[in-house]
Amino acid sequence: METLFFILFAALAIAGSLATVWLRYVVHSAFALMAAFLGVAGLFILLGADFIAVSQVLIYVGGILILILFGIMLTPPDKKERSVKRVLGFGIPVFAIVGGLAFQIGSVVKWVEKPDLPIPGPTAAPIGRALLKPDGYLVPFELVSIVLLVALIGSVFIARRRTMQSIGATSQAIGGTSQAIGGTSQAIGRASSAPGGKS
Amino acid sequence: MNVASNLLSWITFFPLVGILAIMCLPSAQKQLIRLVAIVASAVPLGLSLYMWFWGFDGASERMQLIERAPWIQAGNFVVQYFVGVDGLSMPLVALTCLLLFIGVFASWNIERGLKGYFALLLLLEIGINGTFVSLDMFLFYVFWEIMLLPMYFLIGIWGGPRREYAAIKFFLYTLAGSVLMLVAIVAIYIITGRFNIQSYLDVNGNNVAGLLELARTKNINPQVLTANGMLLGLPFQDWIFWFFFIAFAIKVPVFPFHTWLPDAHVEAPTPISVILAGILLKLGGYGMLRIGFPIAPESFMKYRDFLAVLGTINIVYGAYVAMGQTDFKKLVAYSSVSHMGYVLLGAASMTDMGLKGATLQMFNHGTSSAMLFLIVGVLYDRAHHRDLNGFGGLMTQMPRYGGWTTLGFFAALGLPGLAGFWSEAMTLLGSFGPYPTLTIISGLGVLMTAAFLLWTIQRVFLGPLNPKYAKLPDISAREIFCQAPFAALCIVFGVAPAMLINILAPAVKSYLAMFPGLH
Amino acid sequence: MPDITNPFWIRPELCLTAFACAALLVDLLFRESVLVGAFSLMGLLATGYFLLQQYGQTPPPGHVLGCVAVDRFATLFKLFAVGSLIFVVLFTLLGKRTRREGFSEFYFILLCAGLGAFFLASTYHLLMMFLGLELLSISSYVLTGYYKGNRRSGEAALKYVIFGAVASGVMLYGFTLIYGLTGSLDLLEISEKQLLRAQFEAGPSGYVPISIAVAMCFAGFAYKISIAPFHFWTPDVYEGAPTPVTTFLAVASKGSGFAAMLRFLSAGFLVDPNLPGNEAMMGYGVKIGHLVALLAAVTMTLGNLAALQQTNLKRMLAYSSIAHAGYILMGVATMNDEGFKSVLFYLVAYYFMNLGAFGAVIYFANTTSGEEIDDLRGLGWRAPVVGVTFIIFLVALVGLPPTSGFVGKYNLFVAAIRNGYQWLAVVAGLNTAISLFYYFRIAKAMYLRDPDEGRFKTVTPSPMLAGLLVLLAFGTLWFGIGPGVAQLQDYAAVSQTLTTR
Amino acid sequence: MGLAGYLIVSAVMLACGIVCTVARKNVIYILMGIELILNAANLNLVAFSRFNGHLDGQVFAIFSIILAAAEAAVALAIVLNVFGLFDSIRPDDPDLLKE
Repeated sequence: METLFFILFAALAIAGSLATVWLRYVVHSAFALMAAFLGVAGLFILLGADFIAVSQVLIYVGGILILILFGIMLTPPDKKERSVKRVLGFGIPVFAIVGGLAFQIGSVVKWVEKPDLPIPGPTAAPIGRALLKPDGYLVPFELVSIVLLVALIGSVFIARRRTMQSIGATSQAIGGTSQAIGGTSQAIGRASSAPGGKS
Repeated sequence: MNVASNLLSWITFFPLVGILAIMCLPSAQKQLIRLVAIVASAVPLGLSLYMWFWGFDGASERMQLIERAPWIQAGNFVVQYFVGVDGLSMPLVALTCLLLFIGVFASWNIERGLKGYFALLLLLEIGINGTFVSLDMFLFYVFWEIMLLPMYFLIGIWGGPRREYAAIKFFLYTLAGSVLMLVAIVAIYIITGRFNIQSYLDVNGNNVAGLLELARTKNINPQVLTANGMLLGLPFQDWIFWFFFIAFAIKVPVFPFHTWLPDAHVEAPTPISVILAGILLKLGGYGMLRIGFPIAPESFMKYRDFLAVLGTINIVYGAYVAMGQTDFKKLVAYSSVSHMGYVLLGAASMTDMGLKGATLQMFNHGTSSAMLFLIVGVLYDRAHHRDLNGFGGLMTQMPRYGGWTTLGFFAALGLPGLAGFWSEAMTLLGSFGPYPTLTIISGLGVLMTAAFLLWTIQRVFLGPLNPKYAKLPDISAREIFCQAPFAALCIVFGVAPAMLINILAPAVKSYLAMFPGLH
Repeated sequence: MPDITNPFWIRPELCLTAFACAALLVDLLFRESVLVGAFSLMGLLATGYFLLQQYGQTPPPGHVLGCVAVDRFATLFKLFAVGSLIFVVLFTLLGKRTRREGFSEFYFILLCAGLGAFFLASTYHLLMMFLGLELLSISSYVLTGYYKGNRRSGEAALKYVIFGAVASGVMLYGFTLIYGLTGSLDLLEISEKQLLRAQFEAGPSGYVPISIAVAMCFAGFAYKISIAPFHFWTPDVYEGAPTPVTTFLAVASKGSGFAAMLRFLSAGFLVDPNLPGNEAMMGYGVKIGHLVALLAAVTMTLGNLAALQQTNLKRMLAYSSIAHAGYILMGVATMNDEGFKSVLFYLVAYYFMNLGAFGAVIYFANTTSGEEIDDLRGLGWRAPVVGVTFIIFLVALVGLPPTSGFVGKYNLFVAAIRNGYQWLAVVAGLNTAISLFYYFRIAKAMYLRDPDEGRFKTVTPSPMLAGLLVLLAFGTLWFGIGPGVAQLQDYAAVSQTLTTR
Repeated sequence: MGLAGYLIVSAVMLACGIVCTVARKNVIYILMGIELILNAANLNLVAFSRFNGHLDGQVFAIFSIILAAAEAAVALAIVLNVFGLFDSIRPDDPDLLKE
């Protein structure tokens, strides 16, 4: 059963990413990308990372992808952009190299792994504890809020128009940005307020 | 801050006071700036005279007036502020001070960018004197490089029409040399862990021979240094030797590295030519004798025949090319190439007489070439060109100038009774033993020098007067004031060369003792 | 166990954060750009004061608050970042183009970029390193695009963000591989427990993935310090970004990038016979050193050759900074504390000379509104203070005595030669000779041309800017012939804290 | 399913991401490629974390997701700004700086 789900999600992720590279229209690629994101989210669930999976859906699918769609809507379509020669010219060698390495990585390399770990239970609480422990990830956790603040202020500053002439939707795009970021911080908030989060 | 106990530091760094003062003056105050420059160069001159007559024991072969203090101490990177003079460097320090002092006077008619000009001139003085007195290789290198920039700007800004070309050529040649020198210094440092020139000329005057000894005292595997330690087919010591030699040879300049010299001389303003010929070239010879040869004695002994050949080529080739020149300044420049050949020949001879001649020649050429360039400058200031064929008959128009010129030329060609005679004669006498053939060829160079100098006198001063120049004023009092000290030195050391030779002799003796294979 | 509740060791970071956020509020209250600038300056000075307090103290071993290392190495680089930010703020205040709009954002993001540089330099933790890098990068993207109506600025920001995001993504992937190979995100732990060694002893199945991981991580560092082949963004960004921002990128950002790189390399790849470890692992460190040496040679050569052809001053300085990254890599290639020490000293030397050079460029931009080298004609005569100090900076950039550039380069050369990289020293020597040509083109334009040839009328610099330049020139000489050279000894101790554990 | 399977998926996504960033010229594609690279890295982190029993990998993944969002926001703002200035979103097209 698990193997079946793995194959399903893995196929979704791989096919989605391949399609993202290959498709001619950027909107199509964006939806292929969504498929890839969802596939990865599924893999996260299989790995017992429920909280990450939810964050993946919330932030990647709900935030970043929306941002990208806004970007697509606000920029003109560019039909002649894809060059099959270029994509294949770069794609074949890269895939050859990565494929060879992936085979080796998958078969030969001794990763640090403990063979029979049980699938962990819900991870939100332990993650929340780790994030707020002073000698754990407290400083990065606080720092990331600064990063988000910089990103918020910076993107608003850059994208804000001085003249109100064209494309009023810019502000909406920025709205999307802040939504995405808001979603992130909510997710974190939820993580930390999860049971046991306050240590 | 006792002047007498820190005499060398005072001589070296006093011009810094002048630089700071000049920087603070408004550029409109031209007379004041000149006055400050005079004072700033007069004080080192006075101090160096004090050093010569009272501060320095001419009979001793030791390093004197030593000042030694740690400068950089960072782990195994130890550099000292270590200065001192012996009979070899002391006269050159005094000569530097005199030349720079005269240089300030000779710069009287420079109007443009006066502040920068004098500041750079004084910076140059710091660099030159510092190089002569430093006994730490790192310090030596730092001062050596400090000279480079002022010279570049002095030629590049205040020079003649092709000044940019000449300046960059000078800069690149010298820099290429100093990069090689740096490589050699780094190599020595890596092997021995110190920069101390004095470690083979130690404080007590016990002469320790070169790199080999330097290595042995530090318990470093001498295999690296001797024939067993080969690097690309040459012993390590040979590499050190050649790197230093090329670095200094460019400065001397030794054929085939001489091509920057005529350009730099022709384009440089008169006072800079004077300093360039009078003292900068000596740094090359001095560097060879102070560092280049003694640090790699075996290699030097191995290659000295070749060096003697190079010296001879310099003498003959310089004189030969000078013969063909029609530009007065270029002619004098090539005569410098020829005269500096004696230094190399004498140094290669490794006889007491030859080395005395070589070191004497460094000093004497400093005075005579300074005179020659000043003479060219006087004429150029009036006629605004230097084409030898454009003059003629000036003796009647400018008799006093003619007299000074004749004196200068005679000093340069080594007329007995003038200083140049002794140095050339001693060099040739000294080198006759080991290199009879080369000495005879060099003797030809003496004849050629005499020939082209006399021919020049004929072209400029004799024959019919060019009517264009019928109104040229004779040499002025300021110009005579510039000439007089050099003329006096030529005559004094021509009549009584022993005054100088006695100072040089102990240094030469201790220098020779550093070469183990000689006896 | 360090006292994690003691805020002493995190005080500079807190101070900087507080002032950054407060800068936004000051703007709301007063709406005066100079005031916000002065306020940021105050914050930086306070931060610098706290850092200086720390620098004298013996730091606790290991981490403070989980991921932050507060050793002297970190403090040195934080001082470096704060010092350059102080100059960047001053340059901004003295610059011509201060805008009505968005200045509080500018200062806020600038200070946050400094915070990113702080954390990038002061952590052994891969997560923290990535976070610091991202904070620094995101802030830099915004700062680069700060002139948002300006096409050059916008294009520079676009190039920067694309290169940066790809490079940091690749680096993140490299980090994950290291995590997979060692089971730890903490470089300190990786180094102490020799987690990589266990992998290494497994033979090719161990060192091939390690090599891939290291190569991928290098992408991020290389991009931050503009090493070939990740240097393409540098000239465009340096030219397009506002000059004070360029200064920040060339000095503080690059310095922190080097700090992170040295920390990363010290985690498991050091070539130090005193360290416990097997010979094979040391041999691997030597191989990484070879790779770094190769990158160094390529980087400096590319940088110098490209700089030869530039006519724009900022572009030329960009290529020169690429070349300098190459020189500094010489010290990194040795993979021991002797080389790292010379890297630290060179960075300090580089700090003074590059800040000075950019300060002079800002003066030109203010007075001539030109950035072409030809615009400088005769300028040395009309603005002597700028001219003379600029010459000093150029001499230092070439690496001639009596400046800090010489002592710095000298030590890099010695470190390289002593550790078997004679060929690299030769390449660097040749490069130095090449660099002479383009640096002296500036000197030539400023002094060897007639004062009247210049197209623009120039004015005397503001006393403030002249004072800054003199200060920086003084620093250049102080670390060249003054007692500052003795700092070398100090940096040896600093780099030893990094390499001996 | 073992670790290897996840790593192979991640490697393929990495390859797609790299190809997407170098082979496509539209900036939006480049941004999507970057997201693919970051997703591949996240997958690695979570997979390693699952199989070595440390939570660190998952925490890192959270941070990396947040940073990806922040970066994407800034990148798109810059793209929009450049689009307003140049009417083109191919990174090769704005060519003021390459003269």
